[in-house]
Amino acid sequence: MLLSFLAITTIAVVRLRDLFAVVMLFGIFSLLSAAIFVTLDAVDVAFTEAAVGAGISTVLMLATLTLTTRTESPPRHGTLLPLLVVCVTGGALVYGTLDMPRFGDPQAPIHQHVAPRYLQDSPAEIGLPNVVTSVLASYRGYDTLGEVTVIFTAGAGVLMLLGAIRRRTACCDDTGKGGSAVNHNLVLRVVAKILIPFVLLFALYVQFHGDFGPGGGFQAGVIFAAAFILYTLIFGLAAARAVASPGVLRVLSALGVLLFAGVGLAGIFAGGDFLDYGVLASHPVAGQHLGILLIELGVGTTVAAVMIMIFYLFAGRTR
Amino acid sequence: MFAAAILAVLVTMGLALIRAFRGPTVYDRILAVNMFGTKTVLFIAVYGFLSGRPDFLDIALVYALINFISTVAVLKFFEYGGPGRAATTPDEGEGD
Amino acid sequence: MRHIISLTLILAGFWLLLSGHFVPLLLGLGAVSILLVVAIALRMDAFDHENQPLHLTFRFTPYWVWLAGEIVKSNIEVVRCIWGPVSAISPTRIHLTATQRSDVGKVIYANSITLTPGTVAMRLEGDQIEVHALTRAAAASLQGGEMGRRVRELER
Amino acid sequence: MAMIVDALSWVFLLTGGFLGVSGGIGILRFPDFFTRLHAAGVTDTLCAALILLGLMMQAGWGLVAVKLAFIILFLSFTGPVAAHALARAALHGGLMPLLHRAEDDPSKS
Repeated sequence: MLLSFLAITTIAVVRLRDLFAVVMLFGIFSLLSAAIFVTLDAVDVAFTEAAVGAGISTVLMLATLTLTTRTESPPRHGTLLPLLVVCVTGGALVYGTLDMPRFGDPQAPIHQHVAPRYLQDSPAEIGLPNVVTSVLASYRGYDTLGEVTVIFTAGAGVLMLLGAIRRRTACCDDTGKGGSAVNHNLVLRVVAKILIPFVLLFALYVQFHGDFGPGGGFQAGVIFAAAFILYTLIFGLAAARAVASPGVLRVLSALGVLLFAGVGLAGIFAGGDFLDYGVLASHPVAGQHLGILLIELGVGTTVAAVMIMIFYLFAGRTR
Repeated sequence: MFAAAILAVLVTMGLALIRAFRGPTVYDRILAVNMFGTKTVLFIAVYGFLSGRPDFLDIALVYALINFISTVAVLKFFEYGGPGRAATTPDEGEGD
Repeated sequence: MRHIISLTLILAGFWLLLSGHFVPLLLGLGAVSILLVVAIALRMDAFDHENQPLHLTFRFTPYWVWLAGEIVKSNIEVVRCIWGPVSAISPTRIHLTATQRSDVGKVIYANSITLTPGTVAMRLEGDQIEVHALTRAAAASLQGGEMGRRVRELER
Repeated sequence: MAMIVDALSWVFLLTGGFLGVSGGIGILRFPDFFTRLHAAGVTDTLCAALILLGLMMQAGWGLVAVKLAFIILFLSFTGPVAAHALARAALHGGLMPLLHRAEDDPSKS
């Protein structure tokens, strides 16, 4: 049922020419996919989808829309060739899946190789109830470090692209305070003021409880950023910049990556391998715990700082 | 009985989806998406019970918060992005 | 100062209820988090001085109960409209005067209006609230002014 | 006692589900945006609250119930604000509500 909704939404997205409506439907799309992830028991993925897909990406897409036009330009080429390409690719993918073991088949390679080790040994080796966090932060520490660096680089890239052409960023920040209905909206202002501390604290809760339940640095960073975005939306860019200035954010985003890598290096100095947290404390499990906590903090800091930074840039450009 | 509740939520989601496709104004779409979000919160909460994993509730909580923020963002976009013109004229609807 | 303390306490309660893990590490992290959030909230507050209405929370309970009753009643009304013939609805637009003194009071009033289905506060400017009501009856019951009086009693 | 709570929670869940579907039908049937707003209000307030209350009763006292209560609280905070902001934006954008009779004051937007 959910899948059919998903398919219908996709068709509608393709057919609509009004980009705004498309963005709205994308919102529905990501809500749906999160619901599907939930039904597939992929809690952490659903969490990420919830935070990133439904909230931030909608906001960023809208911000992009304000930089471009609202309606899609009519296609310049025929639809036959792309359709053919898509069909062939899709066919190839379906053909590929024919070889794959049946869903949930215990003989499948994926269940023979690393998964059992992760599932069986992780409680003993890492000592965390949430296996996903163990895998992400410990067994696959290199990958995650790579991802964080990618986010950092992406942030730097957007910063350069949009920051280079900043014509009116600095001067016109506060013009919005005058005529905008959202800024003038008493109801929004009061409720946002009540809500924001709770959102922030909730983000930190997600940050530090990634060990026990779904959550972790990525999700926490996004939620934290969302609180700031809400603040920026309602009180204006200037106020938000005064709370967390772009300079501070830049430092923070780099600091997050450095914290992650630093924990890894600390492992070397303590006599282990890079990103081996077992040696960080007297007891391996305690060391793992400490290491994961620290790198999750690094991830969260980087994600939040980069997200807020990108949003500032977009917001600064749209005025 | 949880199944009945989930079914009702799903049907509501479907109805909201129809409204989101139909438009006709952008506000109708925003309304539908907002409602869809609330229903997703409910869906996740009930599903968490159905499968006995109450830690899904954190996700539902995130949704309740994020959904609101994106609605505000959308409205803010209209203040700047589409003054008057974009908002008043009902758009062409699906498939032109 | 009172706001800071009340915010800290409420956030602490929020954290404890969310977390459910009472080990020293998480409690410590929670304390740090709360301090961070309060610091950020303070920085945000510095830019305009709207008071935290948290201290009103305790007086809310009777109002919430009354409001819940109203919500149930008006829900039944709206559902009847939905299943009945479309001609049964009579959309109406009215203006109300919010007699609450504080901004927060006005916001509570406007939100209560919106929270009861059948009536939506569309605009709140100065002390004028513009309301869209699904039926004339719903509009009339608002004009009766009971909700406004109850919200006014909340502030004091 | 336990049975009463159980039965009550089923009643809540079913009523909530019914309200949800009603709201969904409402936003399809009602003639204009502002009236649809009311229909959506039905699903956002009582429907959500009833379903979550039903779940709370199933969960019993504990952290799960507390989290459900938080969801209700957040929804009841954000729901009306979103509806209000939406109505205001629509009005601001020049969308006129369909009125029963035109003798009400013409809007001044």
